[in-house]
Amino acid sequence: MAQEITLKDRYGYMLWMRHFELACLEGVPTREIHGELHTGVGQEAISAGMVGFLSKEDAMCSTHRNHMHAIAKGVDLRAMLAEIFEKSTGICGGFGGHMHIFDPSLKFSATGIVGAGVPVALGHAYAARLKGNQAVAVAVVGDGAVNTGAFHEAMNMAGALSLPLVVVVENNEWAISVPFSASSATETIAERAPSWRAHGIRVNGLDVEEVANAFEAALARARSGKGPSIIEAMCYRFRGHFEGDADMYRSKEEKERRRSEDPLERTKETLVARGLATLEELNEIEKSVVASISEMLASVRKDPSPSGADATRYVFAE
Amino acid sequence: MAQEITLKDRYGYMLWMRHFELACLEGVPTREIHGELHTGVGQEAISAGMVGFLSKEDAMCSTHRNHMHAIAKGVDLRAMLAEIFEKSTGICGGFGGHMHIFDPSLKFSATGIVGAGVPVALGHAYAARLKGNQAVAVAVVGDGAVNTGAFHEAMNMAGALSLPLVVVVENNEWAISVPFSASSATETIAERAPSWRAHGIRVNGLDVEEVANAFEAALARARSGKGPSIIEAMCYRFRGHFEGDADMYRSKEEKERRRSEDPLERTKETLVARGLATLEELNEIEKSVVASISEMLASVRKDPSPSGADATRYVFAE
Amino acid sequence: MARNLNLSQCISEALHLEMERDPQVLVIGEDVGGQGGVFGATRGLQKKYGSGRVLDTPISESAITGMGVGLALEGYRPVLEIMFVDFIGVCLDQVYNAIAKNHYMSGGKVRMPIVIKTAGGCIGSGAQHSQCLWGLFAHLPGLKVVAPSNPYDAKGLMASAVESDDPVVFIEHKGLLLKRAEDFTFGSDVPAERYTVPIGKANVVREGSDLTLVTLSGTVAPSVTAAEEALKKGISVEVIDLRSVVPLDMDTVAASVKKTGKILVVDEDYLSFGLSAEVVTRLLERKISITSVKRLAVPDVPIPGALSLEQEVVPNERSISAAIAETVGKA
Amino acid sequence: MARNLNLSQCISEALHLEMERDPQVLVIGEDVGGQGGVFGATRGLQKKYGSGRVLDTPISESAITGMGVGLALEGYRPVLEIMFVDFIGVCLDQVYNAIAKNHYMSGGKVRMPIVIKTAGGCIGSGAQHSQCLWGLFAHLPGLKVVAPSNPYDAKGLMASAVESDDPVVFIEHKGLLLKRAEDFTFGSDVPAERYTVPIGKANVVREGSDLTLVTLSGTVAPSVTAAEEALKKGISVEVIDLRSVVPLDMDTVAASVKKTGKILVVDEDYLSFGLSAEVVTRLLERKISITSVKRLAVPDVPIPGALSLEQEVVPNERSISAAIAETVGKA
Ligand SMILES: Cc1ncc(C[n+]2csc(CCOP(=O)(O)OP(=O)(O)O)c2C)c(N)n1
Ligand SMILES: Cc1ncc(C[n+]2csc(CCOP(=O)(O)OP(=O)(O)O)c2C)c(N)n1
Ligand SMILES: [Mg+2]
Ligand SMILES: [Mg+2]
Repeated sequence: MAQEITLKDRYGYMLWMRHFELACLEGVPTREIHGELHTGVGQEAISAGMVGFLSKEDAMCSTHRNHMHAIAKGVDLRAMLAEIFEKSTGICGGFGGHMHIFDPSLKFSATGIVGAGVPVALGHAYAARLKGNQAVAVAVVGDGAVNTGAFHEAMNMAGALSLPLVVVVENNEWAISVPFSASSATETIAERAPSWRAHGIRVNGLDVEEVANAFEAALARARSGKGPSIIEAMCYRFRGHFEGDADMYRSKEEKERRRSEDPLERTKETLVARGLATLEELNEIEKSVVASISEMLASVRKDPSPSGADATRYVFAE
Repeated sequence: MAQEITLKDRYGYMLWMRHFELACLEGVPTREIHGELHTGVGQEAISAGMVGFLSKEDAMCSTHRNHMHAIAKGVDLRAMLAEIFEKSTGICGGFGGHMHIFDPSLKFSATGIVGAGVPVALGHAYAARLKGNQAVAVAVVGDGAVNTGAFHEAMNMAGALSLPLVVVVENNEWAISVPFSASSATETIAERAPSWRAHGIRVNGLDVEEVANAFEAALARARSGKGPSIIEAMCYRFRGHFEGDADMYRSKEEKERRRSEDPLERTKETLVARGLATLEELNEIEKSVVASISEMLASVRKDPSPSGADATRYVFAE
Repeated sequence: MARNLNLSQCISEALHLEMERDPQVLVIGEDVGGQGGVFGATRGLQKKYGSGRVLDTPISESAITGMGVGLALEGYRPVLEIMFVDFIGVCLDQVYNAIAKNHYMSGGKVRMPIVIKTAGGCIGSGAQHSQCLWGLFAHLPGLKVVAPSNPYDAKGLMASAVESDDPVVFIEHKGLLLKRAEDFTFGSDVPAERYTVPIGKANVVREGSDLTLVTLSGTVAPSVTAAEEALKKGISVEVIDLRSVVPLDMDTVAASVKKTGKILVVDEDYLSFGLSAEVVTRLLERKISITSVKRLAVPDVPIPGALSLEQEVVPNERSISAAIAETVGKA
Repeated sequence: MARNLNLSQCISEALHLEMERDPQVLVIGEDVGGQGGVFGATRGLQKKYGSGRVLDTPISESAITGMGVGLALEGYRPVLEIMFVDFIGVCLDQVYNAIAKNHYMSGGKVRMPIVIKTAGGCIGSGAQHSQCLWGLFAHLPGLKVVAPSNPYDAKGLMASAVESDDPVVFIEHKGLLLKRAEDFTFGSDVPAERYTVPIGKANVVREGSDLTLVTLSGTVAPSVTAAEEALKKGISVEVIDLRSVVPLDMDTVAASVKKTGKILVVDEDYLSFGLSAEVVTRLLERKISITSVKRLAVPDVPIPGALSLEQEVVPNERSISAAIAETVGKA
């Protein structure tokens, strides 16, 4: 499957991801989105690097910062955008909100509790073992999640049972205001992997190809029964932790410097440098993505809000 | 301090520990102890190896199987025995029970929740940092506790802050009926230490000198600001998980073989072989320990039960 | 054919039947496999259904409950054992933030047919090994909360719990788990075949006209005994075994209180902010007239270690008898 | 001198004063140091008292709460921040099995002067970021549970919490934390000096004669507004701000209901097995005659994501007004 995804394709996905997030931002000042919003702007290369390797049978468990992971897994963009904009047409009918994207048909789910997705992924990985199929469970987490108890418990069991679990850690070096370096006993996350009998690798999370290669290798390892992997993808969150975050804990200098290393620009340059596309061509692609998303947003905005009368449904199945 | 403790002294402590546990056993069939009882019979060399290195300023956080750890820390035997026998003269007035031995004057505490003592020890270790003194916090846990989230969270913080925390893991190869080998991703616990920037060592927990040496080194490391250590002491629990445990999960053959490796016998033989004591001398010591404990038990048995009228005290301090 | 079975046998029998009936049923937890549970309530399952479907885990309750979520998302029906309910504090997050809410948060898209099987109640062992905590689970929306009082109910309620599409917290009282079959005065004649006892339907264990005594789990038997004693003093006590805290069968309770006018709730869980106040308040909301109300529960103290203290705070036959007398004004 | 301060300023001011007064006071949690708290409620503390006493931690709530226990055993008075109360499920064990019980289990030997400082309440963000959960803590013995409704109380109650020898769960409503000083209609005139507001004493925010409305935290202000509206319709509502769930000031509530005969509990926490039933039942136990009773709370559903759904289940001015009318029989 992976062979079909070219670097240009990945760039296209990155554009969709970036502009999807930018569309979400529009809902904040208008209060169409009335709660917290966490976007992944700047971290696109990691999700785009995961595109194309996973089937419907593979699971993905994500976080509070989940939109781009969902796009990588193939979740319907419009239904997700509608959920984020609190519409009854949302993928969860508006019951979830942006931190709770569920798509059971794709085995995609998310949680707002840091670290809590990893044990859920463990369950998917164990299901693959029970079913005896080739499925893999992917958990995507931030660097902060590695220090939670849930992470350790799940990784240990995955290691002990040699389960097909791949954990992608988006190490953006910050957990809200607390720097990774101050909260981790080790300098890297990858080096911790052996303590869970996992394979660990640190990659440049701005380099979509490096991510794709590591992800492909980890999946192969998992599918062949060799057990869990941790991919630590270094990156930087371009915006505040959530929209509205004053983000005073990161220096202006740091933010400017790191934002200048834009994974989209980087990929674009590579494509042009390798002669795989012209700048004009890529700009055209971007224009069309922008147009599509803006159309989608306009359409979503016309959707109805969920009916208050339904608010007490779905507590119990019966 | 440590220099003053001879091997013969340690053997004496092992005798106290063994016979203390045997005294506790007497309370089970009589229902003087009406709840669960977990003894450490067979694991004496680990606790005896810790004797003599800790001051009042050093803390110790223990588990459901805590009696021998408390003896190592210097907790008053009679008050502890009285607590276990549910007497008002108990160290907690009978409010705690055998899993909840508290001696604040020695900074000794215990918990019945597996893994939960390690974060408490972290707090003591952080107190040492704040006070700028040389104190160390010791957490004693079983092999099963290493797989809890609490263990990971506490170890990571200890490593990140380079705190004076020494974790002694009594690896008796079983967590109730689940073998260590089936529940740990790694073959040893010691090898996991680097993932928490800790020093890790596996020792023969039947060899009191090996334990003492490792413990001394770990304390020195901690006191000099070099951060946490994990001492994995291999041992075997001679009795069921608790009194009443049918213990069918361990084969008769295994139990017999492992029980034949008695740390007390081993130490006795060493003492005699090295000419540090005669067999007669050691038997005399044992006799006097047995007599003292039996006297203590007889006396404790005469103590009153706590008064029911007090049962609603101590919920709040004010 | 009915046999004399104890509670743990009934639980394991129910699980055997469910695992046989439905290959999606799994049992996961500490000591559930090789040992068959520390109370024997999962005995024989691993031998019969293999270590894949009956998994012994490390002491990692967050992993156990979290993997239950993933397995439910995969179409399985996991029975997750938390050895003692006291330990739920290390993994409550997965229970109330995921298992209880995923159905709702997904707008009905996913189901969480999970049983949290656990042991509660006091048999000695102090503050961290003696709690009931059903009031805690009941406060959190999305969880059904079941606590059987006898072998017959245990088997039938467990069958219902496993076949339910909703998460069920299933609390087995340790005292009942250790009670011999012949010591049960009711509910130990247990059919061999599968049957269900519906979740949410209370059981009038003993009819009476002067006082409604509402209880469940370990305090049903002493309540019945106390009711028998009370009758000797001319007090006729109706004893209702709730069987579940969520749903709470207020129809049965209300019908009884309509008759007796007096309510006594006997609860081995903590007194305040729990079951007893909820029962009383719902009666009031139904405008049932009550002439006397009393709650007997653990008086908002941790369970002490020593027996002499424990007996003072955990409801037992003696304190139930006293409470009955008080409620009818004959103390 | 009284200044116009908002809630987060008051909390941080209280912590400044406590840290100055008592060198044993520590503040530990995620983002409490460098950032001064995600709501600014610990602003300036680390700069003033250093990163030893004001510690930014990894996302490790079990470590945070557990180390609080160890620090309390060392004589410190740790203020532990759990960013949102919703996250308590990952570390409830240390809170209820150690912090709440160590004093009791040690027979009074050790004290746990710990504040669990956390943010609760709904401001959007769905089922895992909008809960109150004071009913959960209140069910567990050994914890005091405080939730202020205005800046003045927040400052004084935090001072009391820190100086208390008992563990206190201190729940700051997110809506109040984000409210501007000038938008508070009461309690925003705050003295600069240290003062305490005692824990366990309710506040009659508004006197009235027809109906007793009992509430706390974020629903006090809308209750007062609804009471003002009700007066226009000739309904005189007494509004009581409980300030704390444990202890529950039933003297104040009972005195009021004696006068009005009608009780409405407004609770942003889940309806069942929580605060509202406890208040009602304790009134009954005190034999206060009640002619009308109503509970308005989150109707045992998770908090939904979309605003249109959320408004349906979280008490607000509109639903409080309707409940007032219903309780006095004018719906
Ligand atoms: C258990 C838990 N603790 C705290 C929080 C609050 N919180 C939400 S996101 C976050 C930081 C997460 O950092 P990281 O894992 O690095 O992910 P990032 O936001 O950087 O993508 C925190 C502390 C939470 N949601 N869950
Ligand atoms: C969090 C938690 N889970 C489960 C238990 C039940 N339990 C008590 S002791 C024990 C086994 C502990 O094994 P280990 O840590 O190896 O100590 P050992 O008993 O072998 O000394 C278990 C599962 C508990 N007390 N706490
Ligand atoms: Mg991060
Ligand atoms: Mg062990």
